[in-house]
Amino acid sequence: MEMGRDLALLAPELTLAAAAMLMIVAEMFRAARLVLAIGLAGLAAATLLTLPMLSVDATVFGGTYRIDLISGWAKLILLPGTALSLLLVRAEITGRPREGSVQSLVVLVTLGALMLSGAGDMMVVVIGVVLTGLGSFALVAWPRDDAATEAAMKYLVFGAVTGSVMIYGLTFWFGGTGSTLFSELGQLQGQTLVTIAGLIAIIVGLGYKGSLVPFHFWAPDAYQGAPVSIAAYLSVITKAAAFFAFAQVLRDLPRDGGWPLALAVIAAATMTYGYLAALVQTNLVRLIAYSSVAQSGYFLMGVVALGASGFAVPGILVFAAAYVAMNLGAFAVVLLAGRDLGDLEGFGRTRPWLGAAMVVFLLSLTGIPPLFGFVGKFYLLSAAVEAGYLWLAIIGVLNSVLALGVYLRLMVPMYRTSSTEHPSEVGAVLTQGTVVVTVLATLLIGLAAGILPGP
Amino acid sequence: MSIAVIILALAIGCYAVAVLEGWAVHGRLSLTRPATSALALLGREQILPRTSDRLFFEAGPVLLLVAGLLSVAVIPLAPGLIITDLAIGALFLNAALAYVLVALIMAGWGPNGAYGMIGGWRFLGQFVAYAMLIVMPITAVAMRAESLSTTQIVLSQAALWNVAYQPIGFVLFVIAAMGVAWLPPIDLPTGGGDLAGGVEAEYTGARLAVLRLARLVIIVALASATVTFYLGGWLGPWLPGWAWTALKTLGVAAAMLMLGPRLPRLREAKYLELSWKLGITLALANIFLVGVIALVVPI
Amino acid sequence: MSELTQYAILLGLTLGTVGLVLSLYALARAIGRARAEPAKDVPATAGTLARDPVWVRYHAKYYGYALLFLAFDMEMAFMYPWAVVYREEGLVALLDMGVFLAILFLGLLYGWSQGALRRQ
Amino acid sequence: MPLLTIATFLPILAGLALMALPDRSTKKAHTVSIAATGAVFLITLGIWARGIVAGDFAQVEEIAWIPAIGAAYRLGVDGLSLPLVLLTSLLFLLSALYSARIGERAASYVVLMLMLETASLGTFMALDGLLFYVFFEVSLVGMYFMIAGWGYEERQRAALMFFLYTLVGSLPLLLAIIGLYLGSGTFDMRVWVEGTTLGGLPAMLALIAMLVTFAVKIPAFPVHTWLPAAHVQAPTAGSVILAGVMLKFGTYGLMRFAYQMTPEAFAQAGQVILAFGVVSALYGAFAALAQSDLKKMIAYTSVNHMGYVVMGVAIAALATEPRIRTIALDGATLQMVSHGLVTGALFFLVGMLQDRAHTRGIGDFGGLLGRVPWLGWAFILSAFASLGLPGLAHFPAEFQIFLATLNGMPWGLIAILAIVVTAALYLRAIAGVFLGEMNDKWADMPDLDRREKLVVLPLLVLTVLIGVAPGWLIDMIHTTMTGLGN
Amino acid sequence: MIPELMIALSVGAALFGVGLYGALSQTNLVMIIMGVELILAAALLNLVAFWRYLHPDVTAAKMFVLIVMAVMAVEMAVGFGIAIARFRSRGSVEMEEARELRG
Repeated sequence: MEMGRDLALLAPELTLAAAAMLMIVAEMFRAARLVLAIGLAGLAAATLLTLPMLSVDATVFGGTYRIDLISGWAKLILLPGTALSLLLVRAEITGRPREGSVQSLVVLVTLGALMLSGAGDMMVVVIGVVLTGLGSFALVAWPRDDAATEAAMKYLVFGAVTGSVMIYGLTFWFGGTGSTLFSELGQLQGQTLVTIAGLIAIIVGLGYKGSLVPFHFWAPDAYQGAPVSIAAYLSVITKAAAFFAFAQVLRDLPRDGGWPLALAVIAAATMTYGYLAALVQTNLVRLIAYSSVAQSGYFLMGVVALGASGFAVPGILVFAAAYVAMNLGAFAVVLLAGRDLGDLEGFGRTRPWLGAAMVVFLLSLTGIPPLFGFVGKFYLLSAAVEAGYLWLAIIGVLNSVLALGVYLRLMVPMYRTSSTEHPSEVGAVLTQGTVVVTVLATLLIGLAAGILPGP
Repeated sequence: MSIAVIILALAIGCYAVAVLEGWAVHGRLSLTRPATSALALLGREQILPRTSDRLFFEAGPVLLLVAGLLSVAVIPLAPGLIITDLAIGALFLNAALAYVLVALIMAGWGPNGAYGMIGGWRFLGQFVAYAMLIVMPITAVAMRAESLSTTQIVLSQAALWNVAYQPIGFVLFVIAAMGVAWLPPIDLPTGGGDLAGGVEAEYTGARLAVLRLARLVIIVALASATVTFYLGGWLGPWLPGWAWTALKTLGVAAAMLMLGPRLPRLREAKYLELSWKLGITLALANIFLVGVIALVVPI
Repeated sequence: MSELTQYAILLGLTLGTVGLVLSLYALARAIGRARAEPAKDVPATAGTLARDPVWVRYHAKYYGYALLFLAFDMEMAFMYPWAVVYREEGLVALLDMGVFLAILFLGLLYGWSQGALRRQ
Repeated sequence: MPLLTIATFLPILAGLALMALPDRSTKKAHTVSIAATGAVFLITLGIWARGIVAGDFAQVEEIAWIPAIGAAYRLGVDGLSLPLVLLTSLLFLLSALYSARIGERAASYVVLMLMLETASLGTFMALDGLLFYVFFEVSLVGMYFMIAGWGYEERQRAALMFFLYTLVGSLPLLLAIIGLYLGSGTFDMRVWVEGTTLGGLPAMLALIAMLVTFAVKIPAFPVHTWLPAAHVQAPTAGSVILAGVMLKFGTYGLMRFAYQMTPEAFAQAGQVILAFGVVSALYGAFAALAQSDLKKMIAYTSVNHMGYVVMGVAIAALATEPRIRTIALDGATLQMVSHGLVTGALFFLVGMLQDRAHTRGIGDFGGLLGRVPWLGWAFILSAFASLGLPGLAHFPAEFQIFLATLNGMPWGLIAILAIVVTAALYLRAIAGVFLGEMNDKWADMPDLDRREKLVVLPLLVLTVLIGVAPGWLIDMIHTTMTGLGN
Repeated sequence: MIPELMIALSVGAALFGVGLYGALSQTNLVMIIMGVELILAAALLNLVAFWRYLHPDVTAAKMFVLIVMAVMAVEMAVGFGIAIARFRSRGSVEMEEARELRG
């Protein structure tokens, strides 16, 4: 039966949704540990359920939702990433009011992220954007102090405006094709104006989610105002999901609309601006925020090459996996070290292992082989070159130098002698566990890159 | 043709309700009283309060009247005797009633008076309380009728009136309807005792007359909606259809009017709490029950 | 009657209502006008004119409900189409909407447990 | 037995084991370091014993790595890489011996050294483009931390400069590798070295990218400016590794990548490359002449010697006769090995001098020969070798290069001028430091101890051996270069 | 092109313009959200117009309309939720006053 097949294919998503519901129930009884346990169990179960489905290429519910390479790997990337984020959240806000609510929201936002990465239909994209967006606003606002509400307010205003602009633009695609399915976008061939309207919409809406220049303004503020663990979560999960959605939407669009070039320009601007801005930051969270803006530019190189290079989709997936691991890890270290650049002073000497882990994350973010980040960047650069965007690849490569400048600003003080105390904090075990997992992923998956999808 | 008939019926109904209300409030049954007080209102001097928002002040009563009339427009008096038999009649009724809130807020805000303002905001709270209890029972009714057309809804009750089929929904709907028409004990916006008339406080003369007329129309509309949704509409033996509708409507209106003054007034917070904690739970249960029954018993 | 006609009638009804009100006002004016007196137009606030407009902030103590209401009311929009085809679809529809309503209800319970249904 | 793999990963595994040890005392760290590098040296001797074959890579070890994109773990050696592998393992062993006195964070130091050895051996033995790049970059990171952590006064700046320069330099190589990959669909360097992967404009673009990378690494004029800073600030062992091993990445890459993978483009650009080589050789010599800091002076002579290598490769590309090409390539490869031995020895000796005097200025010394004869004579021998005296290591190499130049592009012979300059500067340095009037400050300077002699002697012996009887080494190189020249 | 469609789209575009201008020029959070709602209204109008005049038999359009309406409502709910949190913390929901976070 059609319905049964659809539901079976959706098993990971349904599991996650059920877990989220149970988490909310547990939160009603203020059982924060139970909430966490349910969340982790649900994420683990959903991940396991995804494994046998990696080779499936199908759609469910009339083509509106895709179970394919992208959504399969997206689950493998986002679900463990979320699990690690839950640990960080737990470590940071144990015992504070509504801890369980935060945990549940995190899982719900991930559900939205999964919808984005499997979207085969405008409606699913809209729902995904809204689900990730609204949950994120609430997460950012959670501490309810001045900084958090300000961050949430900015995040919300940007999100609401870009989201609604996206919906408005998408209506033109519906007008042009007579269908809300992305698989019908081929019919736009020749309808230049309509194509452009929808494209601008998608770039605005998903570009905001992926914090591309010039829609990135919210990112540093939101990350700075939110709890560090939430910033870590948002910087990886919703961003990766945005690029999965880009891949899902644009891979069916005819390449003749000039959009690859437009996106290439945005990509170049994003990475350059992100690193330049990161160079002058003194707040550690803001610095990583800007650096993650720059990383978005690399993601976009894969998007630019969609349909023109076999490396495009694997590139986005591999880089996303790497990015989730290394950025989460870097944020976990920040959680232990402190939010200010000065807090890193001497950190590598007083906490040698954590310092070494941070170095690994930062080198991986720079793209130094054989770390995971390098593998991702390699795929993306290959995609850009193969798609004929050599200049973009060159800019990407040159920006690695800026990146190095940015990350050396963190690495160098870590090995300076200083008197800064680095007390071990509450929940440090969970955070350190996260660091261990992410650092292993960053180190080892780069070496065992054979398990990753190829072109 | 049917428009004229229904407007006429509505006018008679309004007058009858006015008489009933007089009876309920003053304890004296007087047939002329509404007419005289209407005339008196028209003859009285009209004061325009010092306000910079004249538009809201003027538009409030009119919008209220329009909302009432539009909701009546989708209620069938008898088979074929309906102003517009919309396919989405029940939804339209709901939508029209939503403007009651807008109109009352405008009327409360417009005159720049504290009592009116508080009355308007209170009604907003009241709206938040009753709105779901209008929508959810109607959904259950539509499930049985397989249509949102009010005519279809009446026809679906041929075998058994909805009042017996889904009694929970009926009770909830009536209570909510009393909220919509701010009938006692849920008359917060005009709250006799403490607000000096609330939203009505600044209205005088003809404007007050329009405001009161609009309220009568709304009461009739809600009573007839209750009849349509739960009491089988025009269905009934011996008498012609329109007569049944009229009788039932008056009966419901009388019940609503008589019931209210005998109960203690409900604070808005209490009303909110009751309708969300108890009301919505029951309404959801009602939908579920109707769903199960509709699958099991094909009537 | 086509749908367009139906809505035309409703529009006519609206305009007619406005006309009725205007003619009532005209009638009232015809019956007689009162002489203007100073300070008669003061709003009913114990006979004095408030120094500032009374359009001040009103503490909407029910905003917790209001936010929940926004969500709930919108979800009901999904229920109307479902209700209409409910009997055709049968058990599947019951299950679909059962899940939907269960989640909705869960939301209510959650809000309740977090104190959203409390006088703020 | 996969000797290549064992040799490559033994150091890093030893390093990891050291990190895992509960007791990471200085003594234990150095014991591990010496044992591991010694074992690796023996293993590379084993690789040498197994021999190489003409016209192909020998002892290839291959394991699937990222099958989806045709990248695999592939190692192998030929006449170009084997001498460099031997040089690497020897220099690391000697560095480990020399460093045994380092007490400051010895465990970390040792781990970094071992990581560098893995990276260096991997770079020379990799037969997979991606793998090559990985090792290439890892060496960069290792050296950065080495300079930043254990260098002298201005180490942070020098380290940063080194890192930025070489990273900027190495990134174009990544693009070239991507281009080669997209052109061939595999990362197998054995396919790439056939030289037919790319042609026309893409080949030229790839060549330019590779030349940028390797010119920085070599370093050739005008992108050499990081080298003096890095050398001066690096710890002694770091300088030795940097000069002896890591500069060879550049020349090795020049031959393996630029020359072999894009031969036509290389031939087209041959004159330009030759010019760069000549200018580098001359510039290095003159710049060294102007230095008063011994370490800096030796660093600049590296620019000079590496310039000869560039010349050799360029001549090989330009020459039409296979015989001359082979001679040029033989000479260039031999020059790499000689430079590694000689400059390694010089840096060790300067380091030892600095350990004693805490200064490196030529003017600060004088008449030391009588006080520290071992150190003095060793330095003089190395300096003579470095200036190309017949009978010492550089002579056969430079002779072959100039011979080929004479037959191929005679104008390139102006680089011989550099030899004269080098001779002058070394004589000046020897005179300034070891001859003349003795500075009383150094009256009680101790001579080389046993460990230091053990470090320097093998290098000196080899220097003489190659100068007198280079046959055993040239034969090995020649096995492969004959094929390349044709 | 069908004239009615053009009219509807023009009205939609006007709504969009007004909404976007409002969202970008207002400094009060509530007013910005109102601008956003106008943009969404424009989207709704577009959708309905396209459905009615170009693709009358595509049911997905109606579903899309419902979803957009849900988006409007939910976005507003969360927006006001955050506005309330902000108001409690700062006593104002002016964007101009939100200048604490900067680097």
